[in-house]
Amino acid sequence: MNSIPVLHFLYLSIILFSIGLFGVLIRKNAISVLMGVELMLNAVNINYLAFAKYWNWNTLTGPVFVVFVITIAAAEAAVALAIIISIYRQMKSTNVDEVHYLRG
Amino acid sequence: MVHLIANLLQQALGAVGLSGFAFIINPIVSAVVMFGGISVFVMFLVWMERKVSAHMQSRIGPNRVGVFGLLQTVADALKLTTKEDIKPVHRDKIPYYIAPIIAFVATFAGMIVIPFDKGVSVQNLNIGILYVISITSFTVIAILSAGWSSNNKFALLGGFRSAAQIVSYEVPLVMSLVPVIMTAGTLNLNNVVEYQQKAGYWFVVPQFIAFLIFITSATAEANRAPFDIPEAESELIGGFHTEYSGVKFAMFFLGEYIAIIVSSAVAVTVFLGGWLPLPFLGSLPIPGFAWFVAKLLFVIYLIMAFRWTFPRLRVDQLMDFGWKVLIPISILNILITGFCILFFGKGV
Amino acid sequence: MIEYSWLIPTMPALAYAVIILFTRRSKVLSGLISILTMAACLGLSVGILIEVLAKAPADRVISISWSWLEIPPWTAHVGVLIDPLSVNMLLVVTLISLLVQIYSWGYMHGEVRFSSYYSYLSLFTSSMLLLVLSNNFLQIFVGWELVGLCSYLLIGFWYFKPEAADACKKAFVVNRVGDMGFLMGVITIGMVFQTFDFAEVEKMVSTGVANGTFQTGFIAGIALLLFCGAVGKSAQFPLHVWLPDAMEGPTPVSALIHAATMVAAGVFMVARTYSLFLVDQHAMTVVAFIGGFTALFAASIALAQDDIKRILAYSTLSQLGYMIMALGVGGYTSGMFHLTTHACFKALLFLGAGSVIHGVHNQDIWKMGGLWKKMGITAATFVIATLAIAGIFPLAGFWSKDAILAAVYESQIPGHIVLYFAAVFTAFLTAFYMFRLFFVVFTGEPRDHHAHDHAHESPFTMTIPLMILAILSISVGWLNLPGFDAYSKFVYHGEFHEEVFNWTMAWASLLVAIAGIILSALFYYWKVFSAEKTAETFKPIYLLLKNKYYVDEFYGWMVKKFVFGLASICTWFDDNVVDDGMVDGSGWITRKMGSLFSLTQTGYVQNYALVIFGAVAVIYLMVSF
Amino acid sequence: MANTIFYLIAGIIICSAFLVVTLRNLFHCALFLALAMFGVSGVFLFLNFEFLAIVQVLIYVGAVTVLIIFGIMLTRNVMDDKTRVLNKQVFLAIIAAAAVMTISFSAVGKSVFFEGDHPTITMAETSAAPDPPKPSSLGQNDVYALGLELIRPEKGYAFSFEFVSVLLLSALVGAIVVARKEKS
Repeated sequence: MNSIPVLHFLYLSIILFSIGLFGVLIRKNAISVLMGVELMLNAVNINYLAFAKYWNWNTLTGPVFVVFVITIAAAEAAVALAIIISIYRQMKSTNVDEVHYLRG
Repeated sequence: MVHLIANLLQQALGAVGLSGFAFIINPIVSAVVMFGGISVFVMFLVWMERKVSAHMQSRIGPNRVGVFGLLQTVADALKLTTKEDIKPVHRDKIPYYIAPIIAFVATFAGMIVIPFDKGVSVQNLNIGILYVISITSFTVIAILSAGWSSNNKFALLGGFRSAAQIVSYEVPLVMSLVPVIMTAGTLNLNNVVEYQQKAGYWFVVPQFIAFLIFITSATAEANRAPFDIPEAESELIGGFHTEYSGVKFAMFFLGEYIAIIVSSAVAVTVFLGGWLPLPFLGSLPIPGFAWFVAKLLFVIYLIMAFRWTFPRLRVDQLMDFGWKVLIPISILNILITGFCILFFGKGV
Repeated sequence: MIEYSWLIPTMPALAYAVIILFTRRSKVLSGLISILTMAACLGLSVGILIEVLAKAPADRVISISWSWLEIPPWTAHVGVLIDPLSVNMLLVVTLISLLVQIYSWGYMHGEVRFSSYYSYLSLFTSSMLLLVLSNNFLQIFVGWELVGLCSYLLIGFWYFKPEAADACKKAFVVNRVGDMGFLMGVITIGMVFQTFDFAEVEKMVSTGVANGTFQTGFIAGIALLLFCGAVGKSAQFPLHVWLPDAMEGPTPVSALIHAATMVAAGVFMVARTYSLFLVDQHAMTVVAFIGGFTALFAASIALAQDDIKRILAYSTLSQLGYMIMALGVGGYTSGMFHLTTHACFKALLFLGAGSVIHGVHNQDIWKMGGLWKKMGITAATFVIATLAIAGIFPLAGFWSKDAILAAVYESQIPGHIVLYFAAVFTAFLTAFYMFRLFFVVFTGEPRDHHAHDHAHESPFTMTIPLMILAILSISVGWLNLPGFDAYSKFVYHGEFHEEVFNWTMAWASLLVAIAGIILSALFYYWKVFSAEKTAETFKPIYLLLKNKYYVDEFYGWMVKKFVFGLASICTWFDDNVVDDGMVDGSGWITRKMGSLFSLTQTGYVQNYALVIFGAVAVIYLMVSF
Repeated sequence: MANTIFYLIAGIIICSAFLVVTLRNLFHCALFLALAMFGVSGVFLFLNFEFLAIVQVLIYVGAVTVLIIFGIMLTRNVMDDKTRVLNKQVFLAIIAAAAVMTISFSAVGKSVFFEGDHPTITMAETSAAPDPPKPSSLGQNDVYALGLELIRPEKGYAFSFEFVSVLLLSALVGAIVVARKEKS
């Protein structure tokens, strides 16, 4: 058994989340943005499990939600990549800032 | 013997004041022992493959180096390690070097949960089956890296095909295991074998369709004939490892054989009763380990025989076969097994 | 039987649905379904009558309710109210309806939309029965509007004739005017009493008036609003104009809807809400005078009409006026009794007229004549009905009309003597114009030989209902023979009190009627006087009557002057203020705001994400400091 | 000493995550993403959720990363050109990400965990407790318990589970529909 404080898991989660957010905000390529989103989701999963472990022994809510997050992340990645490939076929580009049909 | 060496090393560590790291000694020793054993076994398998193919083609096969040509593989291995390492100039360095390592390590790591005899495995994981499946899925990344970083269109195409094939056939592979997991109620490979012992039958009997699907998918996963399109020499030179030579090629080669061993070992454990003796022969004084190896060799022989029995499939046929035949059948199998468990209890 | 009374309106509704949805292709099947359903309804009604008669007079009111929808503080119910009044109406409606449907089998023979016709008849009967059985104002309004719809559908049944299309629109629009008042009355009742139930409203009114919660004038106002509906539906002056035009519909429809049942709905509704009217004498006076005026007014118009169905239509107006007048002077029983007898003989008159039209394919009485020999049954039944409406002893009309005259004479309302003489004069006119019609159509020489040669007696599906109705026209009045008084003891409002039959008055009215008949015979049978010359002599009056007092023309002028003027003002307001100012203005504002806000829509997803997370940071700072 | 390994893994995760968002070569980014995911599964192991750790490897490394690599390779010709890989809002993004990180740290710092007086703050304290509130559902049979929790009809996540199944199916169909080529 180890004696890592729960705070350190939370710190790891926060840093990972911020890095993911940073990636989402700065990258031009849509696939990079998707990778940033995946990092953020992983940070969330760490949080869920850390709290499930340290805080709430009696329910399995945390792990259950991690299962859901992983499932939905997989679905999201599939759909997102399908969309990206479809956009690439249309515009020969996967840069997010070149796809702005919705500009006001 | 493993424990003896491990104990010695742990004491040595304690003597130099690093007893905190003692918990990593056991795995390292196990890994070293495993690596040695597996390497020798692979060399034997390469010889065996050549002999099997020669037999099926009415040839003699290797017969010059050593008795029955047994040392032929040793000679080949020596040749590989001493060859000049040819590297493409415009390669992508990091993936190029990492790929063979991942390919080898990922498959090798799958070995650690295989129970060779009752209670004899490096790690007795509760989720052993899942572990094997997930750890071997790393090979996809290795193959893609290799194909990508070689900066060679044949390598890239081979990598693509291979990755698509592995990802596709992983689905029926997992699904063919699900009925067994449902029936046995465990993901632990040891417990699966114990369940078969208790139940008095091997899973190959009620789940013969699942066994066939598993063997087929495992063959495809290992990129072996008749599913060897990614490496089809006559079409794509050597596939994703075209640009590899020397030790790096050896690692790919080793990885592929280990993949066959792991798949066959899982098949033996799950479907063929693992270390259990053959029916009516339980009273013979043969250790479980021997039974396991015998069954393993039988399954490997089956896979090798496939290679010289079936013609190679086309890419679209391959994908169709995976998605439109194997997956529906395995889903149906899961459904039927579920109904059986529901209506007749667990004793299916 | 009473517990199955909800089936009575339901079965024809189902028949309607079945015909419209499934059996429309088969004429025979559709007609049979409709007729058999109606026969079942009649049987059920008779059963209910027997059951009600078996009870003591105090227990004869049975109300069953089911909750329909709840909008606090109101709860709308659907229910049935079985009491002597509704049982009376049930019998009238189901019986006439059944006879008319049998008659229609022959009359509508060869009609392409035969099945639709029967489905409409079923729907009408269902709605009428819903109205009759209703125990609350909401349900009666629903039935009220549904019969209006059916009337519209059936008047316009031959929609390809422009007159029919115009007539059905006219009926619909004129009825809306009256229904507006009715709806306002119903809403007022809902708001004031928080309930729509007849019995509860009645109780609240009586206690409220007794302890001074409600002023009598207020209740009278509500009653008059409701009466507006009756004016529209029962075609009283000034909303009478739709009924004569409604004769464009098939003749059996005129008999059923525009003579016997639907137009009587107004009378029925007044009777149903009688306690509201009784509260204030002024309301009663208004009702009585409108009824009396309509009776005289319509009878005078009928003198100068040439169309057989229009004469009967004005006669209907006149008789409805009688009923309304009877209710207005407090003759509840006599009014309802006249409704019942009138339903029989007026249906008979219309069906007889239908038979004649079926024979000669014409509606102008001056193209008929001498049909007695050709159409024996029709003529015989027609003369019975004519005698009945003229009030000849001992036919049905004699007893009911005399009951009304007696009620008017003995009533307490101001000016009742005037009303009495108007009513007597109307009786005289009625006898005159009805026999004018009879003599012109059935006696004398044929005027149009082509039509005459073609004329033939109608098939038995048409003559059998005629004969049944003829028997009823003779005998229904005997229900109220002096001393027997079966009807008076059954249908009454409040406390039952014996009415002494006034023989003097009866003889007087009989004399008047006979005088009318003799005068008519002098003109049109013996031809002692010439009708043409008389018309020439009193030309202005004749033209006035011929053109129905120019009421339609007056309405047309009114609409042109005032409604169109108001409409043009509204159009100007709509064009300049609403369109240019408000609509375009709000569009302009929206567009400008949109172009302002669209600056934030950069189209770059990452901008949005940046703003979201920046906002999270800002909100956190705001919350924590 | 196990702690050392945790901090080593955490360092690997953070470094590779940073490389994922900053490297120019998308393929390298994907490889480091796989490494980061693998590290996260190691963190799961530290939290004793073996099953989820394996699932993490299976889904993220075996499926999602492979998918992303496929995506990269299918759209590759925009990757090696000399255009900027970062967009124009880098400066603002740095501020926003730093702000989010700072406020998260400060929020955690204000929470009860920072006080260190909660009985379940560290695992060591939990195991040192006389009767740890560790239910039998975790540990030996955590897969079984998790499965039960997912499909238990009363107060479980059965509906969400079915809903996620439908979501997966629709994502499958949707992805195929979106990505397939129009038949010419």
